[in-house]
Amino acid sequence: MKTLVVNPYLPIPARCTKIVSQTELEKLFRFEFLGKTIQENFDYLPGQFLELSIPGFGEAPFSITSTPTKKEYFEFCVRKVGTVTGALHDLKEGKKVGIRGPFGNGFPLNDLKGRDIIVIAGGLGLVPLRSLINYILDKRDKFGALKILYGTKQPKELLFRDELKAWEERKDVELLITVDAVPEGQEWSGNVGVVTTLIPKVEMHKDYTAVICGPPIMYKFVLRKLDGKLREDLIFLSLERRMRCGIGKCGHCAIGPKYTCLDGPVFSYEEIKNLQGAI
Amino acid sequence: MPLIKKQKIPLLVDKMLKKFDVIGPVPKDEKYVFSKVSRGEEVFLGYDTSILPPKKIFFPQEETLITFKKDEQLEFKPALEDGTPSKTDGDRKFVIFGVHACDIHAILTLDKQFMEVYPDPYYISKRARSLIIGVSCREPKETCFCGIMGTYTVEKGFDLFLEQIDEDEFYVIVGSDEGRKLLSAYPDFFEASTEETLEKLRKVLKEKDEKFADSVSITGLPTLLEQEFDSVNGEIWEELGEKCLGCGTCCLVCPTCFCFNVVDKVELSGKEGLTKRVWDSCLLADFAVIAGGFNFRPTQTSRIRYRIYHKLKYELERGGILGCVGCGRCNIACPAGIKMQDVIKKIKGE
Amino acid sequence: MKMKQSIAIDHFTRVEGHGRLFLELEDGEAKNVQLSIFEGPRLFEAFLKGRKYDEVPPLVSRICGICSASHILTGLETVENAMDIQVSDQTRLLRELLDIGEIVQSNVLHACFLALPDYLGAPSAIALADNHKELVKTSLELKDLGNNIARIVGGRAVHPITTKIGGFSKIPSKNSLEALENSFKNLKDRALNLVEVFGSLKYPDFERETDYVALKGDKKYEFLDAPLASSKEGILELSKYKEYIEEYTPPYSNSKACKRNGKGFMAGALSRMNLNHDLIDDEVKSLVERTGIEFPNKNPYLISFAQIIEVAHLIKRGIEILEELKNTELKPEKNSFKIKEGEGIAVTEAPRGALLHHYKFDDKGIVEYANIITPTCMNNRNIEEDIIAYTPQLQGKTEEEITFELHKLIRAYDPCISCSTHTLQIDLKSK
Amino acid sequence: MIFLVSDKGKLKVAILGLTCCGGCQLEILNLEPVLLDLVEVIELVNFPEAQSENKDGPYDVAFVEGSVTTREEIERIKNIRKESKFLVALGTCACYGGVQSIRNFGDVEEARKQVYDDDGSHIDALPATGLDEHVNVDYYMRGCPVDRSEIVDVLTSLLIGKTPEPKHYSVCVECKLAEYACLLNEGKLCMGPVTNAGCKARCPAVSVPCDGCRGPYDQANLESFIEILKEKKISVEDILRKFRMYTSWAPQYRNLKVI
Ligand SMILES: Cc1cc2nc3c(=O)[nH]c(=O)nc-3n(C[C@H](O)[C@H](O)[C@H](O)COP(=O)(O)OP(=O)(O)OC[C@H]3O[C@@H](n4cnc5c(N)ncnc54)[C@H](O)[C@@H]3O)c2cc1C
Ligand code: SF4
Ligand code: SF4
Ligand code: SF4
Repeated sequence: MKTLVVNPYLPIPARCTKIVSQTELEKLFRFEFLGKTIQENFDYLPGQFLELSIPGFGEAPFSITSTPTKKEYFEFCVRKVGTVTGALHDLKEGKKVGIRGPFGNGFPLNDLKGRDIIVIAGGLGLVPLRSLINYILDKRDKFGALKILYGTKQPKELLFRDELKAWEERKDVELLITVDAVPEGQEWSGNVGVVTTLIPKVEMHKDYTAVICGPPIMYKFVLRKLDGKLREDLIFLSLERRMRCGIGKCGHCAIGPKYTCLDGPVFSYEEIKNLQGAI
Repeated sequence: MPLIKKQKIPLLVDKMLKKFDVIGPVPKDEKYVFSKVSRGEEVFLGYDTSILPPKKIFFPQEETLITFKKDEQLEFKPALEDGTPSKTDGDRKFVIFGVHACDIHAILTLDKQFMEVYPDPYYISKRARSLIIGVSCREPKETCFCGIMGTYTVEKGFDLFLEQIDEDEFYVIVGSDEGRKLLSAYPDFFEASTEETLEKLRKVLKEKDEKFADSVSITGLPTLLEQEFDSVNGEIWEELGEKCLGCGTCCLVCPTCFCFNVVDKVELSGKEGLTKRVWDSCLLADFAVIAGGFNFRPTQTSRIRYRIYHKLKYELERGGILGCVGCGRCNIACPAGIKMQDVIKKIKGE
Repeated sequence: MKMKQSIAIDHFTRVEGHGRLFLELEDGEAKNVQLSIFEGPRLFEAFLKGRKYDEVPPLVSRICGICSASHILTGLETVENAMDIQVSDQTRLLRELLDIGEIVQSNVLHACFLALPDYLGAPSAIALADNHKELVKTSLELKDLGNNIARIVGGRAVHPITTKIGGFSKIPSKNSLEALENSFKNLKDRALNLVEVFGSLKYPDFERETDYVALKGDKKYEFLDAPLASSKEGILELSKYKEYIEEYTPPYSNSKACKRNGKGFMAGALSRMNLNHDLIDDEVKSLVERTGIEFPNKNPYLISFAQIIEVAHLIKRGIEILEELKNTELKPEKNSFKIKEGEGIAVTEAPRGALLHHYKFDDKGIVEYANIITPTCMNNRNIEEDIIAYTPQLQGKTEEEITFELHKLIRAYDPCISCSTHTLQIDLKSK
Repeated sequence: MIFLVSDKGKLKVAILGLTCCGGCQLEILNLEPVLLDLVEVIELVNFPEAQSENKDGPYDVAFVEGSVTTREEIERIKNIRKESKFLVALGTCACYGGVQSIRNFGDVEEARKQVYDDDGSHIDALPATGLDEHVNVDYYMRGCPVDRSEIVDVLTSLLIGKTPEPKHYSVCVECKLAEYACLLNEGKLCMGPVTNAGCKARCPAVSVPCDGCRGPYDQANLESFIEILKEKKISVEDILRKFRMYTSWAPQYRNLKVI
């Protein structure tokens, strides 16, 4: 893992090159570091995150949603919830922000290579998983089966619709989508129900590796459904905590003795099963 | 190994002031604080404890990390010098004179936190310029529990350590090459020790074990805590949670707490500003709130329990050093009268 | 046929608080003048009852943000009178310093920021900065100095904190006093220069004899420690204030007004100057003499000039005090006293004039009775009388011009409206 | 949006007052060192206390000090709200009602009648409340008086298009950061542990216990606090009086049970 700068707090400027609206609350942002060599040397793993700073507004961690196989840019998909995300949503193409990272461990590619994989995503949880999915698809022969379960609250919250369609059409991917409910005025002909209702619909053997990301309350239910079906050391969860530094100093993201930013954000179920306050 | 007479210490400090900045315990409002001194006699070695620990010297309450400019170009610059004791003197070294053993232990845990994995240049810039001269405590204070934590003596983490062996005599223990150099730089102030003084030293140290050591010890504590988290005896936490005011002062005065928040500040012009860090506390209600308002530690009970686990268990698991050094500052500061040693005793069932 | 005309100024600007003026003219003569203050009533005297003696100074401080220190100092003195508490010279000196801070701040705020724009033809001091940048800067620095005194001695610019019964909770550090002394010295020449600036303004030509009421010093120009006096009757005995100050509530106002012998009277900088001009610092005095304006003086517009003379005088007095403090060893004091039943009255000079507090305490130190007369209430009647006397001089002017002139006259008094609306005195007997 | 200053010109500001001591507006005038810089980036559209040419809204930001105490003021604050994009309750009076709301605990109408007898009928005295009993408030700038640095912070925030962030912790935090000795632990009734931070612990700084002028912070543990005070042998009357100083009309304090 390479860090970009010696002073781990020092952001370096990057330019926003493309903004695509995803839903009412989420936008996809494409960035490029200003210096060509910096961009070319920028390497990361799916599941890692960057600290993005908008001067005056502050800094926030975001998962990289692009895949490291694309060298020319990197992408975030961000939900507007507060100060930094609000300012980011106001950003125009061509404007600059500061970037630090990459931080965190990322998904365990070594444990994934050659294996059959099930990806379970809830809401915004698809953002880091998209990086992994596209990585797998770009190196398709290195991985086994790929099954994707994805749920959102309502149809209009579905992210990356074009890509979902493309994945759906692939023979080497099984994609199941569900929504919690279909409010009036929205169209939907697919599954209705929380994401856990999709689990019994896919076939899995005990050696499947699961990769899960979603809102805090989702983990409990998904794990309960997977209990006994899969090996605990092969279930991986990407967790979110409050973060102020991203480098294990500020203390905010601690889960018991673990720091989400250093030891995570990706943990195996085995690792955190008995960790107080983890799930 | 040498000896120093009590009355010579202010003179030594005066002399040191020519070459170093000196920071030591000085009286303030009937309490003590670590502060830069301009005369040797300001250093008050007989202090009980300071309101804030010497940690603030390496890791100030508020510290600018980055300055930024946003005109044509967006530019970020590190602000390293800010907050160092000798802002104007560039890399002048400074001596922290009169650090207690427990606080030296605490500095060692901070060193681990700030100097390993992503070394923190802000901490290091000040830490690397500091010399630490420790001083012993003669009596344990009611609020201290270094006896329980085993921190009333210290073997490393200082350049010199003054162990008081008599009303007016200190035995000087050398802890580093820098310390040795100090001794030879100021030969006039030190005397050679005799067999008699060594005898005194041994006696003092032995008496200390008797005076300070507590019948309660921390052995087995992490395992006990493991069981205590949600167990039937969880009432301990409920009780503490009801009492705790969530004022956060226990963390703010703690010599090993290191949590901070990061905030931006902009000039009126809107074109310049800075990013700074400010001490934070895991006992404040929104410490673990994430976007959307979800709070991972939603109750005061969960927050105070986390703090105690962090100090007595998690820190040990992470770095092999306990997160509490028994300095007693949180006991003194807590307006609710919550005392760490009482909690330890309760968990241990004593 | 008679010409009837009525003028209403609906909302005063550049005065503190909310007030309006209603005026009926008949052939240019003022027939009906109503200075009404519609700032909401605050009922201080009512809720002070039942409070403890040591809560009185911080609570009364909230009567007025501009003269908060005066209210505190008067409150302290009243409590100390009631309980026979003596304070040290050190406390006295520091209190005087704090008071200087307030008078300087408030006088500069009024004279330079609220009144001066009228004379230099600008809508505000901020607009004044376009053509008179240096003047505005000096004023800002002087005001800042006044506030800094309060910050250093009182712990905060508005509503000082350190001021406790019997003494100060915290003594300012040597370093901070030294810094203060430097700023005093830096600003001295510019403060003296302001006397010349204000001495050369063209004040409206209007004079009216009235009764001037203020503290009258003996050896020193006093704000805190001297008897109350009237230009007509000499020294007034404080304990009998109800006999010579009559408070009443005009039916059109939320504020009380005062009269003496059935007539209005004036409090404030001009009254002080009229009674104490011979006690002004010599250097300042000779500057004043050079302007050709003489005291006592009957022109109410000269209140602003008197304020500036006081500022210059107080800058010099401040330097004296700071030098004295430099040579004394300042120590924290613990003044112990016994709480007892008693009654106290005190009067001091707030920036806008005499300020009187009167309380009764029971044996536990709980307030049983409170009465406060603020300078603005004292002046309300006098302003109306001035307007009546002045309007004939305005004959032939347009309504707009008359409005401007009257606004200017009211502003000259520097009425502090929040201060006056606390005073709806209530004898709240809990039933 | 980012750096509004350069993008959109000056921020239109109104500074207005209802019933209070005027001290919070004065704290704006007390910004001497930055006042002239400030007027470079904001336009004071309406500021009757300091200028004579004033215009009605719309305003980007209105700072309103003072409590609402008369029917006329209720109308005024409603109008101001309509005209302002962002409404700041300036100071403790505007946030909670201030000292004059102490009277709310008695019968206000009765009090008025007693004093004025027959000719007091023109005086309108309602219970004194904060602005938010009548309109929505976007930012509460607490303090009696406000801290002038917060005024600048809020303005700079708004200038760059950022919603100012309130603090969610108590005065004790700032007291300890500044390394003041704890007065509560010396047995004095310090309101620090339950009071909103933001004043940099002005009062403890000069050895005076916090009077709670910034009101209760949102997670204040009042039950435990009162228990602690009683353990320190502070009388119930003294405790109650302390809660009835500046922010007695705060929802958490209005019906506070001390016994
Ligand atoms: C490793 C990691 C990866 C992430 N990846 C993504 C991603 O890819 N996309 C994405 O959109 N998000 C991601 N997030 C979340 C993202 O970091 C947050 O949404 C972001 O930090 C919010 O910042 P903000 O300044 O906009 O919000 P803030 O203004 O800080 O707060 C937003 C909301 O949080 C709550 N809140 C914050 N502070 C408090 C408080 N003191 N008291 C009460 N409530 C409070 C409130 O509800 C508030 O509305 C990730 C987080 C982590 C840790
Ligand atoms: S100091 Fe005491 S009351 Fe305050 S947060 Fe810590 S444990 Fe709770
Ligand atoms: S003095 Fe008051 S504000 Fe400061 S720590 Fe003690 S209780 Fe908190
Ligand atoms: S310490 Fe308390 S009373 Fe003093 S200013 Fe701060 S909040 Fe107000």
